[in-house]
Amino acid sequence: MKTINLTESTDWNFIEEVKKESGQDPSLCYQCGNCTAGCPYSNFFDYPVSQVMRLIQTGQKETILTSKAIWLCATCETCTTRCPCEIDVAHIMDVLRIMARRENKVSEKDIKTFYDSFLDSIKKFGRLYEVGTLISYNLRSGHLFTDSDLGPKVLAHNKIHFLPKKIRGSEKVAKIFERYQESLKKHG
Amino acid sequence: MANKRYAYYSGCSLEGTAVEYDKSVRLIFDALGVDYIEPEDWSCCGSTPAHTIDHVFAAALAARNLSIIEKMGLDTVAVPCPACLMAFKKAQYFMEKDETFKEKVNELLDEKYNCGVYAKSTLQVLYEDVGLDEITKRVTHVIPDMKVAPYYGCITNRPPKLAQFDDPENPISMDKILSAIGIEVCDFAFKVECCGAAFGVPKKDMVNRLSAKVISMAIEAGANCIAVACPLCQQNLDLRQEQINKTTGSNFNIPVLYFTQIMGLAYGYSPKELGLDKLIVSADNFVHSRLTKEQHELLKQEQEKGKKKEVKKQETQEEENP
Amino acid sequence: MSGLENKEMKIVGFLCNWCSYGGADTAGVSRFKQPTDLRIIRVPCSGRVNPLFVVKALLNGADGVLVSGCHPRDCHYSDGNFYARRRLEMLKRLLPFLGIDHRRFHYTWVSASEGARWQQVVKDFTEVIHKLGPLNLTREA
Amino acid sequence: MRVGVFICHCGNNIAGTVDVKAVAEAIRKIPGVAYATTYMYTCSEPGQDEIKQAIKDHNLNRIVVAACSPRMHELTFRKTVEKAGLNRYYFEMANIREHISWIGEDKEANTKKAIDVVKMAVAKVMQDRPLYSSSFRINKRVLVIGGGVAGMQAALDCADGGLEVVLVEKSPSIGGMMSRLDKTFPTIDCSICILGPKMVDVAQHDKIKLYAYSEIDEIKGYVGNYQIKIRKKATYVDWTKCTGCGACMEKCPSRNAYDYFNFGVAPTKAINIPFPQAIPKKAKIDPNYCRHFTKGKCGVCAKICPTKAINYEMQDEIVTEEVGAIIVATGYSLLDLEKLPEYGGGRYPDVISGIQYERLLNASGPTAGHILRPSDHIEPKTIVFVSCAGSRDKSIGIPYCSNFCCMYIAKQAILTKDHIPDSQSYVFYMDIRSPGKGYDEFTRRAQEDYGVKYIRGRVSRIYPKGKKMVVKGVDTLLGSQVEIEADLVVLGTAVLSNPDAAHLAEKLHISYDTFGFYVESHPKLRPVETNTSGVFLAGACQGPKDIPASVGQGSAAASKVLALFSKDMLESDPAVAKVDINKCIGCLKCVRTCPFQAIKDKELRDGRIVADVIETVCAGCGVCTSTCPCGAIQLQHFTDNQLLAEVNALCLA
Repeated sequence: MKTINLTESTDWNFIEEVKKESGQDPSLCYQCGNCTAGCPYSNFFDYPVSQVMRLIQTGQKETILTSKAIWLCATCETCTTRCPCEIDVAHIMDVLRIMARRENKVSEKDIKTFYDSFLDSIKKFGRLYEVGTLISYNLRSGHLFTDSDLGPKVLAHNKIHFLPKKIRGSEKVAKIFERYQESLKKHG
Repeated sequence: MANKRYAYYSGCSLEGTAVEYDKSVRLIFDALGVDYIEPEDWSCCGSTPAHTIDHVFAAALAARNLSIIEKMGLDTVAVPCPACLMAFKKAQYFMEKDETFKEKVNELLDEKYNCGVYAKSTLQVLYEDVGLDEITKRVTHVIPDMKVAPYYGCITNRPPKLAQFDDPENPISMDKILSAIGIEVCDFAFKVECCGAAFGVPKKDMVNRLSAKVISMAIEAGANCIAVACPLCQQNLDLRQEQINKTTGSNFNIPVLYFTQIMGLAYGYSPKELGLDKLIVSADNFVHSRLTKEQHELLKQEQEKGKKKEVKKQETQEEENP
Repeated sequence: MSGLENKEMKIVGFLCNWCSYGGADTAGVSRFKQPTDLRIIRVPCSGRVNPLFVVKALLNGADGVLVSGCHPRDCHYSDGNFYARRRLEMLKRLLPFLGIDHRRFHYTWVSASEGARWQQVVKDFTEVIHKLGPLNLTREA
Repeated sequence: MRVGVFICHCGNNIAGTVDVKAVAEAIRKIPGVAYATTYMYTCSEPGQDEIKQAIKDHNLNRIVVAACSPRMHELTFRKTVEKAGLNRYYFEMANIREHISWIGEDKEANTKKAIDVVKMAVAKVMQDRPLYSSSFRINKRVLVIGGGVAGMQAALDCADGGLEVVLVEKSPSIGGMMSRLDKTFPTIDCSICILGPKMVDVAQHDKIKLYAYSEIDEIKGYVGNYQIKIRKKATYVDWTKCTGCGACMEKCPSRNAYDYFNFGVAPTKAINIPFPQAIPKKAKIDPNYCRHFTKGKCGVCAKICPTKAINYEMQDEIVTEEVGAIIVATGYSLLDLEKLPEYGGGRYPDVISGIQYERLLNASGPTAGHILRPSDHIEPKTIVFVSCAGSRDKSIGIPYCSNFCCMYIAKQAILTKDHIPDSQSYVFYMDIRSPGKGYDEFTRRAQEDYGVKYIRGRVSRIYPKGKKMVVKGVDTLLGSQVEIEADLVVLGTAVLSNPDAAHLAEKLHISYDTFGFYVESHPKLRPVETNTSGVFLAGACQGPKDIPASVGQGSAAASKVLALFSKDMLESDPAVAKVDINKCIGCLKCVRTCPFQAIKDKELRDGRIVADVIETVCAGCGVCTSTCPCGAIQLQHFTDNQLLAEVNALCLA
């Protein structure tokens, strides 16, 4: 276990940033652990949710943004629902993911890749094209056979369209993506 | 009911892997006289992935649809998929709360959204707006063997601040609907426990383990079938059931139906109409054991007679041998 | 905080001794920071506040008047605050006839334990008065 | 007019953010102010001497002290000026601490505000008139509301001090929550063994008049002279005849009545005596369950009763008592399990509250002291205790700590091991709060000697799995989720105020906080007094507290009453309404609006009708003064002129 030098490593700006972007006050957390206790993903996290909250309180930016935990959170809202301090924990996790992306620190590449494939599909077609997303994910992630075992089942039950349904307004959706990119450039 | 018109936003999943949810919802809405119209040219709500990019951006993807609905002059959208529902509710919440946020979102849109649309889950529309009385009235069939575990999933009614419907820990709306159509509902403790959600693709093992727990608790509660209200839950529990069996060494074989499909069975629709053929774990046994109300009544009377006879027999026997 | 940097307004507060004055004390003990414009006059009960006091204050140079008593049903004197409510509500409706914006007068209820609520009341009312600006009787009439 | 003004630094409390010297300088310029100075701690003895000296040296006849809140030290300084020979009402306080120095950071703005506020006080003091108290006789009887341990202690101490006591208890027996407890921490004393004799003392004390199963209907009057209406609720049993033999209870056919005493752990009979040591030991019918009332026929108890005490026709009865002081000791209630849906919301029979567990432990409880879980009456082997079940939980509106759960959970865990040696107890906790004497040692003993496993973390969910209850929590020290398959779960449910606390407070004219707990006069220095003179507090009605603290407060409240009653006469507050008969037109609007019926009409010798104030009844609210159309009735010390002087000092400046 390494010693954390709180004098040097506390990133006060980070604490403020999380507070500002999430609209939540991490100092309200008194570390009861209820979020961790209820989190269905605790077993898969490198840092349980309550420790993520603690890491925010102590300004350990690098540790949090490079953690797997923030990406394995599925926003199931159990933590938010049960927090006795009324902190929207799931929303804070969302903000941490955004920050990790922004700073290029995403540890769970597969999940990010999946999300990116998902969003690409929306950008292209306006709606989610499930097969395309899966293929795109498999290609990008290098896990070529993810869920290929499901293929025959899905096919047999005629559950999926092989061709994407492109909506008429797909350019309008693409425009949302473009305008967002522009706004980023504008506001830095 | 007659006056109210809903926008019906089916969402992407209901066009693909969850097409049977879409089919059954439409059938039930028609059967119960819910007036709905699909917004033209709707697009994806943005779902979870968009929220990892930026909240304004995510809200914009959702608000594009809400704005289309607003332009149609409608104020309520019925949403079968909880992920879409939450995307709409979140966009609405932040846009209403924060004027600058709203402006930023509208900057990304062609058509401004003025926050005039309220999103309701299909479950909420049926439970609150249609009501249990109407739901019961339409019943034509009985499925005597079905014991269902109602599985709401994690975000159908959570967090309460956004969902504003039913209890976040022990929801009862689906229980009540299923009871109202004559189905036996099990006391299921894992109603709102997460199944693994959207991580099916990138984190298969994790999802399999979580889903396995949900299924085993349903079986523990005495259920022989699971009712769901979410396409992701359905996919994780049904489509992945064999994966689950492989990963966790279990031996599950329990059908997972959308609650609207079960309603359809009670309303006498054919398995084909309800898309029961899309289920991976077959629910055919329930179709086979299904009886019309009249048949069921006859059967019951016969059974009662049988019982009475037996009782009489016993009584006479007792009288004979005191 | 409005301080001297953006010209203080003249705000008079009539507070009942048992609840609201205590609430203001609680806010002080808890160090709940507030704008500095308000000057407090202690009265035994909000029912002691004669509407004429409010009118006099406004006519004589105050920009706003705040009256605060015990919550209804929690009055130290049984129902003094009910009398207050009736009179003050009437006053609120009459003020426009005197050429005074009715928002310059506000009455509310704050208990002795509600320090945070008192802070909010002061912040909100001070903000309202700052938005309205100094009372100019000829202009508002 | 020679006004003296004393501006207090209060150490740095005021001087830190107010330029007190500048205030003194500005005030000195006001015509009529003969002297103005600052002092480090004006309330200190030398500070008060300074005032007295200045009165003498500068021939001052009015005094203003600008310091803390008058609610803090107005009385102190009134005494000071009185000692220096001035009337005590020739004094005003300007609050420049709570209302200025502590809430504003801008020293310049604060100083300006302080000058204004002192100017207002100077204007007021110049209008002040000398007032003189009169004295009135007091009724030296005391009403104690609530017969729990705090109320009983207060009643016994008052009675032993020679006062007549009227004790009103809303349930059928005195004893309160303590009578339900099995043992008490940290000594493991048997609760009823130490409480029982006290209950008997109350019953047998010739100075205590007990009204059990009674409630306060109405309170009128003021310190020294209260008229109390007490509602004796219908018990349907004539208690003058009932001998407490219990024959009725044995034969009653209605077996499913809710047992309030046992918190519903098991049902009771529709006619019952709550527990063997009950005082008074009398039977009472619960009409919600009694077949005579629900079905219109039965009458078994009436037939069986050897003294013919049953009276189905009984009605509530109102009695009136006159007292001079009131001690409120109404105790607390507990959070309903329904408010905790993640813990089953009361749907699971084997998830119970701490007080219910006390009844399972207790030899006179429904299981005769054998720990048997409610669902199947099997002895549990794995027991999980969850502390803070609802406490410190903002999300359900209970942000405070319930004070004694940590301790009783440790006690219950210890007792569990005594009852079932092969059991294992777990305690989920966030912090162990055990600051009392011998308390921390006690929680350590639970862990060291009794092997109770303490797990630092909150429980997220409880759900059934077969015959077990799965407790899903976290061990934050391990940083890991934990699960325990328990046979029984005990929740340390949050302590709440009584559901009717606010209602009673309104009758008593005392304040209560957001949570319904009564507010004391000062959190440190006047912990059992209220702001209404003559009304005192004891026990958990003021906030969650354990037995020693409640008993301590019971005695403290009693000593306050004894001190109050040590005089035969009380001095009245002269700040009451006064009628100027020359101005009064006899409209008598004031008579109708006075909340205390303190104003009557009076015929003068010339036949004119005017209003007349009964000084001892007037409480000094001033509603009449604002009602009077011609300014004839004036509340002394808060007259129209005095208040307008303050308004003008500020506005016309």
